[in-house]
Amino acid sequence: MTMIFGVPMAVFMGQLTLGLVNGAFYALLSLGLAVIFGLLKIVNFAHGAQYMLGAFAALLGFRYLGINYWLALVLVPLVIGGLGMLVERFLLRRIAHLDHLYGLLLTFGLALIFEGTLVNLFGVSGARYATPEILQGGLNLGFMFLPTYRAWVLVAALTMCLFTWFMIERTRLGAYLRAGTENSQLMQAFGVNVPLMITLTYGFGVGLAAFAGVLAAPLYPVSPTMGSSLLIVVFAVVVIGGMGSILGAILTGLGMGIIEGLTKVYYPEAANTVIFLVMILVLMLRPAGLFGKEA
Amino acid sequence: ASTAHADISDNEVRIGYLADMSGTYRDLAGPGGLTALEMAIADFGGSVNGSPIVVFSADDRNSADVGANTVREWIDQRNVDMVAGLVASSVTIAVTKVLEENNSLGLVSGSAASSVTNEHCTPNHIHWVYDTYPLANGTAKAVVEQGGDSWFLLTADYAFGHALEADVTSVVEASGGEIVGGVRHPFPTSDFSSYILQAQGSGAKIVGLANAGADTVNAITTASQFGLTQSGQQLAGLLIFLNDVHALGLEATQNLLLTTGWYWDMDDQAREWSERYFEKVGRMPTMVQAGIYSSTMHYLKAVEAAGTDDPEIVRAQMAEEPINDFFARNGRIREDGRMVHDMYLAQVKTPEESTGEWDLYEILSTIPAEEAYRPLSESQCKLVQN
Amino acid sequence: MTDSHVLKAPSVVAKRQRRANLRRNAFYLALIALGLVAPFIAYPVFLMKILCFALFACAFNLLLGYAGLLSFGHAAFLATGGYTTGYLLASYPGLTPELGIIAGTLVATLLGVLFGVLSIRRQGIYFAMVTLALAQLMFFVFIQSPFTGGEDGLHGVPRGELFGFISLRSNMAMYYFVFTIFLFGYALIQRTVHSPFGQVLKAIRENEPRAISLGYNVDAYKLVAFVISAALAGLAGSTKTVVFQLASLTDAHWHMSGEVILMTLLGGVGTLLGPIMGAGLVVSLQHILSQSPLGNWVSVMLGLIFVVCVLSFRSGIVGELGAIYRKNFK
Amino acid sequence: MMTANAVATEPTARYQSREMLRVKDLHAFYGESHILHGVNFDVRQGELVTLLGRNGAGRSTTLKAMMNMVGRRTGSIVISGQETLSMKPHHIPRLGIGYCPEERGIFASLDVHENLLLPPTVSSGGMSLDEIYAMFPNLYERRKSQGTRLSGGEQQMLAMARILRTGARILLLDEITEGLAPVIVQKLGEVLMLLKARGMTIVLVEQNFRFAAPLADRHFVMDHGQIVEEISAVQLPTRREHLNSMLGV
Amino acid sequence: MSAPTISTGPVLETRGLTKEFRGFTAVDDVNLSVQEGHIHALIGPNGAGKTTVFNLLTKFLPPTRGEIMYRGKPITSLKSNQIARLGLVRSFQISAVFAHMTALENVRVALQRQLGTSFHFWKSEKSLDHLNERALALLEEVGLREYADTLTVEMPYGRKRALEVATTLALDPVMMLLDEPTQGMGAEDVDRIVALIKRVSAGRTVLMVEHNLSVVSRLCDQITVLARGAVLAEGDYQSVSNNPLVREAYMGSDAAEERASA
Ligand SMILES: Nc1ncnc2c1ncn2[C@@H]1O[C@H](COP(=O)(O)OP(=O)(O)OP(=O)(O)O)[C@@H](O)[C@H]1O
Ligand SMILES: Nc1ncnc2c1ncn2[C@@H]1O[C@H](COP(=O)(O)OP(=O)(O)OP(=O)(O)O)[C@@H](O)[C@H]1O
Ligand SMILES: [Mg+2]
Ligand SMILES: [Mg+2]
Repeated sequence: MTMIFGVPMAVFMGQLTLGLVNGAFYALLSLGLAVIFGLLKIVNFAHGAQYMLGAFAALLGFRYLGINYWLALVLVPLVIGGLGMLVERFLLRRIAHLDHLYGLLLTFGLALIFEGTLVNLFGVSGARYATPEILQGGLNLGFMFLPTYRAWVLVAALTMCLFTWFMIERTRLGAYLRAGTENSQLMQAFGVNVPLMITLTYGFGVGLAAFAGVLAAPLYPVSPTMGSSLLIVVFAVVVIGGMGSILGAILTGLGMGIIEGLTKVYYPEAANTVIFLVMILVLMLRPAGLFGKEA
Repeated sequence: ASTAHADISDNEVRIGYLADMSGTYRDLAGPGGLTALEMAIADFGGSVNGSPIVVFSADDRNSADVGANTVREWIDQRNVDMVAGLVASSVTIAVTKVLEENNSLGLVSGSAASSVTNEHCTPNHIHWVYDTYPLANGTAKAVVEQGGDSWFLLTADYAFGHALEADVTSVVEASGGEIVGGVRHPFPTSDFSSYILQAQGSGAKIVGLANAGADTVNAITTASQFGLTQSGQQLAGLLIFLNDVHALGLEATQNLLLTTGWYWDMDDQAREWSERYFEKVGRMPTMVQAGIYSSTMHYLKAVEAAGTDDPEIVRAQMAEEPINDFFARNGRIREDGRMVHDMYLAQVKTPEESTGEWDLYEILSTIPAEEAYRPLSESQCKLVQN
Repeated sequence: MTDSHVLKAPSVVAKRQRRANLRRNAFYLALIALGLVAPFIAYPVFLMKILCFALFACAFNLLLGYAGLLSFGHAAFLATGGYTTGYLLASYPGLTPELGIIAGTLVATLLGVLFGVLSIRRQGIYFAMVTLALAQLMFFVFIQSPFTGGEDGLHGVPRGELFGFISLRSNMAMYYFVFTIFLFGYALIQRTVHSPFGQVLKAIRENEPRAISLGYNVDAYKLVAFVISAALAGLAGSTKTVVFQLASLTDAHWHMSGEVILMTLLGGVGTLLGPIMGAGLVVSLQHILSQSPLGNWVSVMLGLIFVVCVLSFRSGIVGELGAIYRKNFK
Repeated sequence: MMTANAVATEPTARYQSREMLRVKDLHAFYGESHILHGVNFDVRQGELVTLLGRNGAGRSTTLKAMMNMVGRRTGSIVISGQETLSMKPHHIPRLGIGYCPEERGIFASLDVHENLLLPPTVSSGGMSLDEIYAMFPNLYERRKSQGTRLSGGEQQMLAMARILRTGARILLLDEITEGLAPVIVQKLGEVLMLLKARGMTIVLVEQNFRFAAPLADRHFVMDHGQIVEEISAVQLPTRREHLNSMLGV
Repeated sequence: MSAPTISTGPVLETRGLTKEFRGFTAVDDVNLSVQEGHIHALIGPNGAGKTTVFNLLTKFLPPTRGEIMYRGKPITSLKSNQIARLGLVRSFQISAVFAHMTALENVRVALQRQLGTSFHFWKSEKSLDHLNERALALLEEVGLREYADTLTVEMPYGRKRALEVATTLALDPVMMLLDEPTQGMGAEDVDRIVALIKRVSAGRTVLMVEHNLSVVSRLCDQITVLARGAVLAEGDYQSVSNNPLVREAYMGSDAAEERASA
């Protein structure tokens, strides 16, 4: 069969496809992070944990309340997002005026708390979450067998990304948010209720993470540590894309998925590292990331 | 008794339980292991020749230096006589170095690396439950014999994975199979889809998992999502434990072949103990948790018999006695510190076959103690003359 | 022009400063005394761990607190120092510990130069991320290269004889050696901060373009600060390895870079004592909790404490104390 | 306020017209430092008053205090009949106030056009975009470029222009001529006249007395966080010397 | 490539200096020539490109095209800090001070540079104390003596500008580039600064951007008017202020009044 760079065409295509799927995941997660950082300048270290909470909420909701996948896809982001708002309202707001580092520290602390608690409650070996019937089985793309669910993840994630991008880059609300984060005092002097806006935004960002969590539940074992391993990669994605650039986060997410996918074929040992290599190269050439505005 | 008393340091037998209490291996040993240890002490009567048995426990958080420091402090500050548990190989190796330096004693139950009693062996620790050699051997041999003669290996890219990979490769080739391909994935990896795809591309009959813990779990999950088994390939888990299978569910793991040192349901003795354990913990014991009980019990008996908790004497005494309890059959402690005992080839039941949450394995055959482990003739251990 | 503070005659201020200096010196003497008697009260190895991390945190704080640079890759220097020293001492039995430590520190310093050159031009979070990325590459190197023992780590490092004749096998001897190293490192930082160089650093932190327009090559200054910090972090790592006789990936993992940030923030950024307090607190916590029945709740406890600290002792323990102090004595 | 609209356009009606703004015994603090020590003044519908004074006299702080942008405040600030001391910052502008800060506060993350559209309209009757662009052609030219990339003066124009859109009836303007070319300053003078004619109430903090003099109905001179002098336009010719001495000219 | 120049000639010269921002030309083929010892004003409507010219001269922005000559030698390729070391020191339009340092320290940081010990992280701060005297003198000069130990944040705006001038002076520059030194100042501050600039310009060259025409008329020997990035007119105050183009583009009708008041 035809070979590309020394691997069978089929495998190559397969890797591209899978890369795209994972990419969509990164995109969704880094999007939430970008929204929160870009708009609130909060380095949300709890993002991984909130993603994990999303997955757990779906799992437990199913176990104890019989909430099915589709319902979870809607409810969980709302619930966890709501939780996020509480966090913002009662914790983050109190340190908003301080150096952003403190936000990082606080969310990091929260991450430890969430994770540690769940570890003690459920252990770490991770539980399974059944794939909904409709999405079971797979599609034969000719060059590979693609589980239907992964195809769905791709679609769902991208839709969500585009929606968010539009909300923030193309609407008046978005403009308020961007301005509010730059000089909230002045925005208030214009009559905008900035605190409320910030709470909602944080909630939304967290909601995105939770949404990703629910999407992930059927893919990976649902375990308290599922988030922390992902967090740092997602950070890298946001940075490469250019902090606060929504579009950057999305495109970079997809791109990194693909690059990582190919690395897994040509130099698998470096699969977890390649993204950092990319990050260094990018920041060497474009100090504010691929899509970031230079200050 | 007072004479015997004299030889028990500070008139207490002090045992330190060091394990990953909160991380990846929590369910393998963790708090359950501590319970098993306490059961052993209780069953033994709580004291040796009138000297009470005291337990300290700590979480090594899978970090070599946390582990080593904890043990160093136990020895410096509390004169701990024996350290039990010991899971992550990196921690174990670090700890055993400390034990050797301070001439103390360690009973390793959790670690997988066969190097623990090979290049890293010391006169101060005993490796109790299992190691990679029999796991790889048992499984690989059996699989090849059943016709699975072409292999693709998914290897965790670190020392331990490499060792496992080497073991398997030699066994597979020795028994007439061949390795048609493989990939070394970073440790840890959460998404295996790409590797599974490569495995599918390789056309090998068997996909061997030369990794552990979460990696194995993730690999198996992904494999089932990509219909690996449907497409005629079979998985061989080289290092998979009861808690993994339990977590993964039979749907994903059915028919998986694996080698184990013990299974709670393997006979009446085992069942009887496991029921008691279940009462306390609410989960069935893993082989590691059972091994912790077994090794502790053997240790206490030796202390009693020797009338002292002096490590060297106790170590010798333990080696004297063959081990035959609910856990180990035909067990004996070799000079390299390896406790060899019968191992078992098991197959994961299908959901249909399974009668309960914990009814997971079917034992296919027994691998005799003397064949199971790496022969001393191949040993690089400094304690072995050859 | 009017406000009360404006009318203060410089001399008054000067006097107050002098008094403050006196008080500070007395305070330091007290601390040193404490350091000297400590091993008779507490477990030396534990104290040494605190000292190593305290030095590490101080090194980090020099960068964050006084050059305004948040490095998220300092673990790389800790680990590089550790591995180098560990490897040398383990494989060349003749080598004395102090030489091993010096070697480790040097290598870390070189790495610092390399990292610095690559990252120093980046601003804020981007700087943090470049350093993180570089550190991750180092992690990869460590995990791949055989001499580190990969996952298993590097074990059996001999403590050896200091200068070839003082045995460090006894914890006491080791402790005083470590304490000396710590004092050296701390004094160096202390001096750096209150040096002409320190003044320029401060200026740069306050207003970079202005500093440039005054003719300062700001990147060079940042780089020097970065390298000093890296060197001291390396020193901490090397020392740690000699103390615990092992080097492992834990020191290279990004969690370690995170931990040092936590220590520093907890203690108080830009305060000279803060990092020490922070390190002490974090290390003790992990230590105490991991041995208590609450063992499994270590991370939860730590998390709680961080949250509480951020909410109630914003400027870190030392910062808070300082504030209280100013309130009552001004 | 709409009702007042009609009245105000009739200049002579000004002095009988109702009070828009009354500041009584206003104290303000930045953390520890006590900046305003009991400021008292009032502004009537359609009036333009200036706050003069040396640097650091507390004029900007007075405006900030009215917008609830300083640390702590005591006293009373009544805006078109409502006590605002206890109001949340974002409710105050909705009383029809537009604030143009000393440091301009142009948003880097928005382009000029977005900056212009940013402040929510607080009432109808604001200027249209075309009017504004006609008034400040530079801004039209640069409308696509990032807000903070504008020249110092352009930023000043933008800061002024954007509050004209909101339909605010009370304008608090801090040093709006700062760094502007004489032509523009002249233009701004005309603009203020126009706004006055439209019955807007304006508080103007100025250093450039020559600019302020012909526009203002009354001048308040501040020093050390207090109003030390009130001079009406009528008295101005006679009091000029005195005023100059106070301003240290 | 550098043209020969006589020592009494221009200190600073630009040839076809141009700066484009994504298509928009902020500075358009400017040939500037500042004579030794002059106080040279750069005026022009807002957005004319004055600050940008400053940024180009001090290399805070790289020119798109054109050359910059200092004493006849091209300095187009130097870095900002190297320019400063040549003795070309700038101030900023939006005031630039070290906010959390005292006024004294602000000035001292500038003085410190010539010491050449600025990299000595092993020396004590005290090694700088002998600079205090000079620093206080400079503060005295700009009337900030009593602010010596005040943190700069707490100083009123006008005072910050004065402090900035003092800091610039500390470098004993050959040439000072002042971007709107009197901006946002009360009348009495303005006069102080004007007097100050007059005083310190002795033996120095000054290039300043200024909107306050009375200041310009009082101080400047030579004036260059920029409009839309290009040079609109050059000459002394009289000729420039009478130039109808300039009146139309910049001064407006009350320029006469301005001049009168000067
Ligand atoms: N954020 C702040 N923190 C502490 N003090 C401040 C702050 N802002 C201003 N001040 C002080 O308040 C006093 C008044 O400042 P304000 O800005 O109101 O002066 P002003 O009259 O506007 O003069 P100008 O704006 O021309 O400097 C000054 O002495 C200044 O030092
Ligand atoms: N970084 C930049 N990117 C894009 N455009 C810029 C940038 N900097 C300046 N400009 C544009 O270049 C033109 C000249 O700006 P400059 O700051 O030099 O004006 P100026 O003469 O200083 O005006 P002012 O007197 O108001 O300060 C302005 O139209 C401005 O919008
Ligand atoms: Mg002001
Ligand atoms: Mg300008």
